[in-house]
Amino acid sequence: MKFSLLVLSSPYSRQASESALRFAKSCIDNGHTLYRIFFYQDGVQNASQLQTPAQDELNLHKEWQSLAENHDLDLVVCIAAALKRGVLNKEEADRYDQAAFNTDAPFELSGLGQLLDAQLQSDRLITFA
Amino acid sequence: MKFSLLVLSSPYSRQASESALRFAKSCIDNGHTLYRIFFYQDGVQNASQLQTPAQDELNLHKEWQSLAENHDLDLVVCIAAALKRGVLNKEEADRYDQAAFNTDAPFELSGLGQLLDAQLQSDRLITFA
Amino acid sequence: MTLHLIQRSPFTHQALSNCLKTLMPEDSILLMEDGVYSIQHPLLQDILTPAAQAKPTSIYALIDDVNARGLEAFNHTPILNISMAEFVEQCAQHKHVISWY
Amino acid sequence: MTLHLIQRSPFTHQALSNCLKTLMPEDSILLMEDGVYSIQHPLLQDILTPAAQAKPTSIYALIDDVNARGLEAFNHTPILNISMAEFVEQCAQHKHVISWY
Amino acid sequence: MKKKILVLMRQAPYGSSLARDGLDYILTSAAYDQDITILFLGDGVWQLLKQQNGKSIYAKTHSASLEVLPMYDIESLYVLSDDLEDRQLSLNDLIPGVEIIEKDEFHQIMNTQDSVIGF
Amino acid sequence: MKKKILVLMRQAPYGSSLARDGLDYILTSAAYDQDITILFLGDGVWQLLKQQNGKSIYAKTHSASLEVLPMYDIESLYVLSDDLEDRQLSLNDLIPGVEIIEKDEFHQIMNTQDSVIGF
Repeated sequence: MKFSLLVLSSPYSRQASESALRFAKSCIDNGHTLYRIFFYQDGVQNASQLQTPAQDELNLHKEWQSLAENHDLDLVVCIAAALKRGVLNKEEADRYDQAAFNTDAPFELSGLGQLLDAQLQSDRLITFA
Repeated sequence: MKFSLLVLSSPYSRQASESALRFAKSCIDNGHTLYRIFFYQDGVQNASQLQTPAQDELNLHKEWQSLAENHDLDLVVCIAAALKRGVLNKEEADRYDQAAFNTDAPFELSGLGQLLDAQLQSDRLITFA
Repeated sequence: MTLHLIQRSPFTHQALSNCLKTLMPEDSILLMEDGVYSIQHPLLQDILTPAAQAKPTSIYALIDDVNARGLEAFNHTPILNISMAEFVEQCAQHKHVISWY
Repeated sequence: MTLHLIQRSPFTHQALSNCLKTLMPEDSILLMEDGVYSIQHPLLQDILTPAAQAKPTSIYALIDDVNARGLEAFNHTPILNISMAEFVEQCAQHKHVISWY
Repeated sequence: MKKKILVLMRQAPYGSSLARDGLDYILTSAAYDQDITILFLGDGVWQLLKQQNGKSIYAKTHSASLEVLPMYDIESLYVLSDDLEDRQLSLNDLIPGVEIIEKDEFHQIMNTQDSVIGF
Repeated sequence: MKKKILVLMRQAPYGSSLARDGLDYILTSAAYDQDITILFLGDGVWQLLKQQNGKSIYAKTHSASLEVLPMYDIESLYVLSDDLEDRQLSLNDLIPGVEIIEKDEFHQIMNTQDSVIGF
């Protein structure tokens, strides 16, 4: 079955990102397809590669990144939600004259149409808030 | 009277940061002293200079910055909460080998002792969550 | 002695309910952000009845938050609409200020 | 038909309460994150009584969240502790999945 | 691919951005020609209150933003009568175009949807 | 400057980081030799439940973290009897060292504090 996930909360503040990560791994382990993981509202902070947790803490950015690379996942970040919250890739940093960027592939910045597309193309969209 | 503020929520997601900003301005306008504004939990995202809101939206980082510069305010960000959430100044980015940084003066990264100090030195500590 | 800041809607969160469980006779309540929806909630209305207590709790609502939400016409005495400057003064006048969220 | 994911504590949030207000006869409920505290809340316990409904609502609790919080000894039939893999399967078996937060 | 999508709007405006985020999702979906029904549930009914004015708190006026919905052919806006009653509200307090339904009518709506999403 | 500080711990552990953040504040304040009293209020009482084990959800076990409090000379841990009753809990369900109080005892504690902070 084809799943997509919607992540709405910031990592390290609420459990939602970790629950979504565990759900995603379980989908894969059980032979389901993950069509897309869409990050919206505070969920966009999952895409920040500047996350620097303590040694004994999970690094959510790295976890998503390695899961995406191992399983060819589509990680899409809502661009409007990301820009205002300071989550930018190189292209957006250049466009808005910002001195630095803090996200990169496999995270992709795109519009809410990608959330709708995920909903239309997947059998189930599961929200983690 | 001497006030300090504790900000716990991320800008653009909850009203707390804007309420704190308006409270801070009102303190100043009414002749009170602002001893410190301490950013903790998701509140640390107020310090991100990569915030790129739409033209007609408030830029919280810039608002805090200009308030601090005009009134010599002390803006302190909990360093442990900031690091894990990807809010780093140049010094921390260098220390942890991160490719970029996204906060700078007047925001200062420091420990929770600065929250306790604010509580001990101020007549009132007001929390915005 | 304590000013309680209610920062969440009582229809969604237990912030107001938890506050009321520990309220002391000299305390005051200030409704702000989504907390201003409390003016339509029975929990708050109950403590406004004269019979509810000997010395009525002072209740304030931040007028900017009331107006933003379209609640101007709903607010009524004895809930007092106050400005941000008056909010600051109320914080100064109470020994403790506790935020409920 | 719908699987409802309760993601907040019913003692702090109205997530469970709002969900129950719209619950349909064929629906199921899954408790996760702080939602697992629902097992100690009267709102959930009430719908577990046999008299409450003709076809009882299936109620699941995510075992990792139950165990993390020290609620293992509190959970009881008919609430079924399930694994993350079973959670995924339940999502697959219900037409709609709604998160309450 | 046109689908019937039910959107649950459950958050009060202003205190959190979720009311606004849900609306942005709705407008996007309508632009892609989906068949959208909206149920304002729980504190979501506060989004519909008349006389809002976000200016004093640096916010866009949410009820004004909702007024574009008919232009996107979204005309199915519902509230549950219980939610209005709990908040001591009547239809007169809300912006035009909202219909009050009972729980069983909600169930009929649910049964006809291809997809449901909640904010 | 040693002050009497009351910390209200009102959040359940794990779902949000605030329980952990509150504890970090407490340990810092204790290290600076403040006189700390803790009231676990509302869902905060869940922090005290025995048998927690955060491992399965990538989290530090919160009740284990609380066990360091006596080493910091923090021995005033209170819960309100109403909060326990609401959650169908008894003192046996909680880690050792917690005292049950009534509302009027809470008021006496409040009256002796220099400062109050809530998480």
